[in-house]
Amino acid sequence: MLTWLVLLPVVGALVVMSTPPARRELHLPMGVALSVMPLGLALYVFAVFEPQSAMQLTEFHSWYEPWGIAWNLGIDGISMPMVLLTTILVPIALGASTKVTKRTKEFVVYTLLLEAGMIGVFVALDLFLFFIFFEAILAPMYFIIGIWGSERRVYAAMKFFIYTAFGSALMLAGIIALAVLHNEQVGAPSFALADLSGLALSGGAERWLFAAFALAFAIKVPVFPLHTWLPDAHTEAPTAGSILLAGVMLKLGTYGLLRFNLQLFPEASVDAIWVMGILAVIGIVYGAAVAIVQPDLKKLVAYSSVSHLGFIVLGTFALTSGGLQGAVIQNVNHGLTTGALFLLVGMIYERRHTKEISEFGGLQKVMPVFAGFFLFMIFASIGLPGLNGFVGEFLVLIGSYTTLPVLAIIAASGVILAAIYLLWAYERVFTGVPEKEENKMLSDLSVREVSLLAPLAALVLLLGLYPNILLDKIAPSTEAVLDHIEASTDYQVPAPGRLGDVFVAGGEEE
Amino acid sequence: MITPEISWLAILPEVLLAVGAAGVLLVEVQWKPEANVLGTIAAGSIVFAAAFSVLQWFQAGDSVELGTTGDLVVFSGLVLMDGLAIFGRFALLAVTGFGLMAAWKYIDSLGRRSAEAIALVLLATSGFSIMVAANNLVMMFLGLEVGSIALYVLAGMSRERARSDEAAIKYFLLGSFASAIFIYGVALLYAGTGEFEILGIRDFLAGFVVFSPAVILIGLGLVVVGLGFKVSAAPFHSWAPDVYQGAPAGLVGYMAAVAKIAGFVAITRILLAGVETLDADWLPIVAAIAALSMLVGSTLALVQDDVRRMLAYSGVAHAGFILTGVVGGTTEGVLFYLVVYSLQLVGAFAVAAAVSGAENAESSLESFRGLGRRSPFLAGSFTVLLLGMAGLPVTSGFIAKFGVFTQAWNSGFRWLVIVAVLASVIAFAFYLRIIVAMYMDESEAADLDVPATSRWVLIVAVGTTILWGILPGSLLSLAADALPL
Amino acid sequence: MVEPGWYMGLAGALFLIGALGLLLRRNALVMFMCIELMLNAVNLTLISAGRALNDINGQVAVFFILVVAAAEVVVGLAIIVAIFRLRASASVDELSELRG
Amino acid sequence: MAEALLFVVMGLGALASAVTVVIARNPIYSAMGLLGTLLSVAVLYVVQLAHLVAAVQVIVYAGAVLTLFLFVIMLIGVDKDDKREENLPYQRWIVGGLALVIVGFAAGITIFGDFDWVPAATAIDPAATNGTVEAVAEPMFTDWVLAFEATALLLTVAAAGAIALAHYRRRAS
Amino acid sequence: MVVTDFLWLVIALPLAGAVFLHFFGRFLREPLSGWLAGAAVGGSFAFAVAAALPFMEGGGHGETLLLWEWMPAIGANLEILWDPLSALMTLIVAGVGFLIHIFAIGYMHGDERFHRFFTYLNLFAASMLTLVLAGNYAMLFLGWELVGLCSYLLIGFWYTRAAPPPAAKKAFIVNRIGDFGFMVGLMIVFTAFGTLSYSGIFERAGDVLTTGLATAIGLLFLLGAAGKSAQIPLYVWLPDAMEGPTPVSALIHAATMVTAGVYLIARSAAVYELSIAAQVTVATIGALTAIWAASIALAQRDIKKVLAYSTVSQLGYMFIAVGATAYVAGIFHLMTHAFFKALLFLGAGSVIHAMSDEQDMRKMGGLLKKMPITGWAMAIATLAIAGIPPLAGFWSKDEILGSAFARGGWFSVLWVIGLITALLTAFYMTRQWVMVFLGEPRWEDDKQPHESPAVMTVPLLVLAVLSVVGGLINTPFRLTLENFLEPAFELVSLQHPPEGLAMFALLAGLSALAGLAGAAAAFTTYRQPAQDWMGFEHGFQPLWGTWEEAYHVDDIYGRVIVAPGRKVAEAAAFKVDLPVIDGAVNGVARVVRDVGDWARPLQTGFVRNYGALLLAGTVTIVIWLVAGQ
Repeated sequence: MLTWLVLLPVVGALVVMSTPPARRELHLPMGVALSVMPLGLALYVFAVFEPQSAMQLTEFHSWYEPWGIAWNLGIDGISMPMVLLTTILVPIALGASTKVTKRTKEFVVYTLLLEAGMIGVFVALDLFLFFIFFEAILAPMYFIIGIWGSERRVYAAMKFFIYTAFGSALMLAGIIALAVLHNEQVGAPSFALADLSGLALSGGAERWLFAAFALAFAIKVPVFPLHTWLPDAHTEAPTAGSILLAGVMLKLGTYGLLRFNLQLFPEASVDAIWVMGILAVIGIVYGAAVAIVQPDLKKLVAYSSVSHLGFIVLGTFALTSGGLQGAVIQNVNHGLTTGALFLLVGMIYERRHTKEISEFGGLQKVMPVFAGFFLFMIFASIGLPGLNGFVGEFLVLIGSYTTLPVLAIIAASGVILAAIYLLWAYERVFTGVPEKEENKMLSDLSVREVSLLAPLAALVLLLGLYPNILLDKIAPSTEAVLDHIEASTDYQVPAPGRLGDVFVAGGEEE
Repeated sequence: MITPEISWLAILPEVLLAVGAAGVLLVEVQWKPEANVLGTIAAGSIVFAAAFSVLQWFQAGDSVELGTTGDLVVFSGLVLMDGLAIFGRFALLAVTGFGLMAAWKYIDSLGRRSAEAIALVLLATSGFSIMVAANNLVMMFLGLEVGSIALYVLAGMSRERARSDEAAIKYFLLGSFASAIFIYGVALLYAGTGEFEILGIRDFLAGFVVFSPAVILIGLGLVVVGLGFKVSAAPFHSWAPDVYQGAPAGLVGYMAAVAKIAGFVAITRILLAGVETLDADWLPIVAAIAALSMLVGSTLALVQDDVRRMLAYSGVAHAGFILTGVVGGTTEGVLFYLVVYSLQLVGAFAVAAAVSGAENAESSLESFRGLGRRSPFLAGSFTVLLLGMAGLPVTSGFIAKFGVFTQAWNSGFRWLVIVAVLASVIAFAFYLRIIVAMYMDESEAADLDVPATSRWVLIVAVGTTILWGILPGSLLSLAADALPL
Repeated sequence: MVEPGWYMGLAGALFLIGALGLLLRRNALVMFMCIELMLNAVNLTLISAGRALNDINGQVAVFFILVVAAAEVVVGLAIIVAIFRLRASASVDELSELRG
Repeated sequence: MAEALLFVVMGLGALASAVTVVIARNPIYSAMGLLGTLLSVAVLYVVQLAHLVAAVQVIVYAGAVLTLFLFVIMLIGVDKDDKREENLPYQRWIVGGLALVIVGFAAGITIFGDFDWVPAATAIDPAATNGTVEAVAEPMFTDWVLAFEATALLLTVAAAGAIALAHYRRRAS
Repeated sequence: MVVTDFLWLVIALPLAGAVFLHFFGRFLREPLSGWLAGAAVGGSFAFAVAAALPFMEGGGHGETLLLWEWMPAIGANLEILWDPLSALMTLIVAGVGFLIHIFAIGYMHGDERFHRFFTYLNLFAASMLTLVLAGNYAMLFLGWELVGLCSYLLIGFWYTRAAPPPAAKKAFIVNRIGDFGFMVGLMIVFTAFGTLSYSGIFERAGDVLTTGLATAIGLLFLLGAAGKSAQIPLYVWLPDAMEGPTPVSALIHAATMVTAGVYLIARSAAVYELSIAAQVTVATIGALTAIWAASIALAQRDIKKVLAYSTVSQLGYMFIAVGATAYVAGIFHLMTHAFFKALLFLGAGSVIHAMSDEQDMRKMGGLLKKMPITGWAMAIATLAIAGIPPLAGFWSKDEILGSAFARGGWFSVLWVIGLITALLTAFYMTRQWVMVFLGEPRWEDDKQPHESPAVMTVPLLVLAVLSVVGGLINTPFRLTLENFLEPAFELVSLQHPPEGLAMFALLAGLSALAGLAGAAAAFTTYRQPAQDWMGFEHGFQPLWGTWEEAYHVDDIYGRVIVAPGRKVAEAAAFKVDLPVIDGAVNGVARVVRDVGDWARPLQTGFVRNYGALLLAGTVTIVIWLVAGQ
């Protein structure tokens, strides 16, 4: 099942590749159609997914026995939402790419390969396999930015690739170190997450390994001060690239922190609470502050990502139920809202060929539907309750206050800043009367564009009002992570109010 | 009567190659046929040599199974027929075959001189083939010289260009210098141990406690330098960029690959099979060479404007990566890396040759601009090969790097692994520069034709790069079996 | 009798002179002679070592090195002549177009 | 004693000739220096009972190889003296420094390092290494037969290589 | 089948209205969408009445109805708490909301986004009802933020004009500052209780919370409340919010949304109960805001600005009440204020409508003749807010002041402030009424004032009636409201005005006197010709100017907070992010390249240099090998 989930996009890519280059009008619709298939499969996975802590739908095929590497797949509450998110965003990203007129075929192929890699990252249970996917997806993304991006695309693509490759290089050393340790302790090398999390690590080694993994993921997230590739990459990337970059690729980092750092190095994770928490909070405030004064709409959204992902990191390292659940669901939420925002910015860019905020003004008058979607997503991003952004942020804040009270309070100030930069941007772009001639003649969204945005908006609302559809399935897995940490360290997951659970239960009975 | 100890099977591939070379020369003199006829002869000798190598492989496998490994020491210990030798030989043959195919357009253009070029290629391969099998260090030297001298000449073959001369004389002078250093090292090892044979040296070191082993160490050091030169490890790499740039584009892939294969098999044999007991002495030094190679290679490759020079410096870096595997102490990773890298190298130079044209006019980064449009096939293949060399996952290059890194970490050289991973990040940067030029820059130049032979080479190179990136087991288990005696 | 070590020391000195000569002279021919010097030093080492070890193989090896030297000379001189034809000079310092 | 005398004389001769090779401005003198070294060393071979090798040295080296060198020198022009100035910056300093380091290192290990050229040496038995034709031929054609065959390859390469390099000349001229 | 089982309909009706209008509103002709929206809210009101009937019989305990699970990890579900307090709030919101919907049908006549306006209005109603019906803090926060959203949307409704969008943004952001405090308070609550559910918190508050913790929570909630209810220091958004259409000002920025802060504190009574400090702070903030805003209101020229500051001031009263733990008094005033302030705003709206969007009172005057219904209705409201017995405002304000007096101590000071504020209130309200409705017409010639249509005047009249009789539900003589609300506050001890008729007479007399005095002073002053009262105002310079400029608070905030904040952001973006952080990244890349560029010339192209390097390497290796021995 999961194998097919990973391979379907690859098959799709091959299919597209085999179509004649002359039939360029076919490639994009084919891509969309082919990328809906994994979505269907992912929905099926979602349907059969049991809310329990163990890995599900696992598959194991030894790959090269002497090295202990294996095609080892599985899915749990932490990865399932991510897979779903990926499969949802890819068709939308492709659907938004009608303006990609040169080398459409390659574009579709790269996007589908990217999808396969991203799904692979989330379902891999073998660190070697994980790393393969984690690193391999750099290439298609590199091409997407580098070939179809705007003016400084080469610089941005290069920076993106090298920066993230730098991080993962050290992680590779860490993975090797773990496998070697497993070999020393058990007598056979293994890269399986389950095997490696049982290793006895010395304190020093654990810290170093934690740092190696954390660096790789922190660059990917990106955590302050490793974030500067992100605005460049986003600004230059084509719309689809931005959507997938913000929507999914950044989540590889937060997912990695949660899945690997917490699982493999519980002791070091507990020690790192403060360091990671402080960096996360700096990211929240700093990213927001920098976003306020960005003159470029895409850069603004990019910096808002820095800020929002800070919440996820904070929640992850808060090491509480609320924090972890919030982090996981915020992964999804941020993917949906920021993906949608990039999609929207892309739509206006296609019309006006600029992203400068000062070039716009009064767009609500000429593009009311567009403005409506934009405002909707802005409020989702601000964290308006009832929309999805709030659920994650609120869980994270509430969850992290128990362990990191001061940081949680500072982080909460991020919600003010988010309102400032997003609403100010909205005000400058949309309100007033359109003065520039170009702006007066803009056409509102087409049916195609609305059909791309509508599912995202629906999900934003659904997750905002009924996040339990995911939280139910997330919770057992995040609890398992906490149990693992409790079992392997002195750390006690704080139980807020001590009697809290009893009362929640009581509340439900009434 | 004293009779020499003869084992035909062990040298049959070399003999076939030599016969092929002689045949090519004689046929040329007698009939002056089309180059394709000569090519067929060469191909025949390579294919048969490869076939007998396969036979040797099974023979060697049987001997290992039956415990009669003594049978594999042939010609009174001059050469061996162990897994390492046969694996290396097969790799050499494969590279030779593909190298000739990649260079075919160039060779064809040489006209009457094509016979000499083909003969020299076959002879070089037979020499290096002896080198990888050699147990006796003088024998190794002979093989090395046969191969090297042939390469010096090949570097200077392209007489239409003054640069080719320059490449040839540089290669020749420095190569001879390095050879002299190598053989002086052999002499000192002989003085120190009384043995020319690698296995003999191993037994000597295992059997005696040498109180003042300085002469052995100096000898070992010089031998390592001599071989390090052949594989273009820093700081013995200076020749490589100049020669790669100056020599005929079509042949450089072959020249670089065979020298690397033979050199590394020899290094592996000497260090891991011969003087393993001295590893406390040589490990740090080999590690230092490895680190220096990786850093020098990657950093300098980053600032090159000529693709062949860039590939040369990347070759320096790759020498460092492979040496990392040597430091790791097992042959598996080294051999896997070697095969993977040599095929990529041949493929990459096939592209460079196709872009430069038969007479190797230009291989500047500039000339690769817009290749994605001018020849999607070339650009696509080159991209895969470059990413493979860079070690991006899903290519064999990643598996290869992963293998040598794991081994090095396993043997405790963690700092080296960290240097290696950082160097591979720098390496990404310069491989990507080429890709940028191909896809992200535009050019007005006309579309390019790819010779059919090059096309096949590229298909194989790209195919194996991806195949072994996804299913490395087939080659890895072979490499794991290719143990030195 | 003279200890083999002395011969080998002498050989070492010759090798060093050869190596230094190689680096100091720019005439390709002379550089090449220096390489011959170095090989010669190797031969002397081998013979002396063989003598000290009571091993005739040292002398046998010298033969092969002589052959190598001869073969190198053939090819090397051919290259030098070829270059001279093109540039009317045997100075390697004039061949520095490939660099960087 | 005679051996010591010969060693000193021939050794100094070899060194002096070698230095001549390096410092002579005219390649002819260098060639003569090389000849001197070769002959001196040949004498030292004889002293060490390597008769056949000595003979081959004189015939092959002094006879054939050096003649070849002289041919080429003639071809290039005998009357051209090399200039003495070094035109590569630092080259002499670097080489000088390296030479000093090497000499210092050699002196160091010889004086302080308990250096032994042949640590595995046993009592010398002159008969064992009496390099007559017979004594050398026997191992050469038994144990070393493959190496001997390999020299054929070497010579083929040399021949083919020389032809290949010269071949062009025919066409171009 | 119990009626409360369908309580969700109270929220769902207006929500459905909003959704329907959002998607299909554009297909409806103008008044229809308004009536539809009104009907939805009216339906809610009817339902609420039906559901609240059991409480009328007294002793009605709350019940919680789970809708669905939202964030179970923090005990936050969508659940409705139906108790007297929420019932009363629902009635106010739905009732006043209904009237304002009707009014708006007339007011928004002709607007091209007519249906959109009612979409937002309905959404607001749903949100506000969510807020008051929430069974836990998370859901309350949901409503809390959604009303903020609606406020944003409605203030900025006329987005093509220059002023509304920034005002909307300001409102939202300032509210967010308050929300920040609220959220932090919630974090503490969750940490302390492990849940955000009211049922899990209030009953255990006494056991779980220390005084310090209770104070912290109380103050943080106060910050939130101050944001929403426009108290010092976060009141600045409310005057700007008047840029929205007047029905919005009436509904959101007078009657309902701004009272959410009061509701929050009242709802959290069990927490405030544990901290005297928090109570005192709440009351003090309230008192300061009351007099501060009242003084500003004195000098305003814009008819809506007067009302805005008046609202701020009146909310201050409510804060005094809830701070003094006189929750019933606070809620009582909340209710009466909803009536008369909504009336005032609608009346002002009617005037503005009639004057073709003129808002400057100096350009009005003598309007009573042109629009008598509006004028007299506003007169009633003015008297009510001025605290003239027996109108609604008198009773509620008196109860607050009485409670403060009874509490004694520091609260006596607050009582005095409240009394002075009552005087000022009466003055500026009377000033407004007189300036608008009496005296010489000062409007420009092209204006054609006229009475508004029935759809606008009927709600005015209904509200006028309520402003008159609304106070009677809780007089010292008949404590209907008290009895009604009592069960909701059974966990706390309520502060009451002093017992006894004499005390009542004294206090009521004082406040009535203050009201009468203020009203009389204003009446006599502004009955005079314009230049006279202008002279009067001028006589108070520069104080009057300061008041007129609202103490320059916006300016100060701009200089002290906004401008430096922007500087910091710009410095972060352009002085830190680009040159330092990104510079470091690119710097590393550049260093590697520079090393390469530096090393390139070492590859000189001279073969003898290469040889030297080779020899040097050899020497190094050999020496290392031997020396390592």
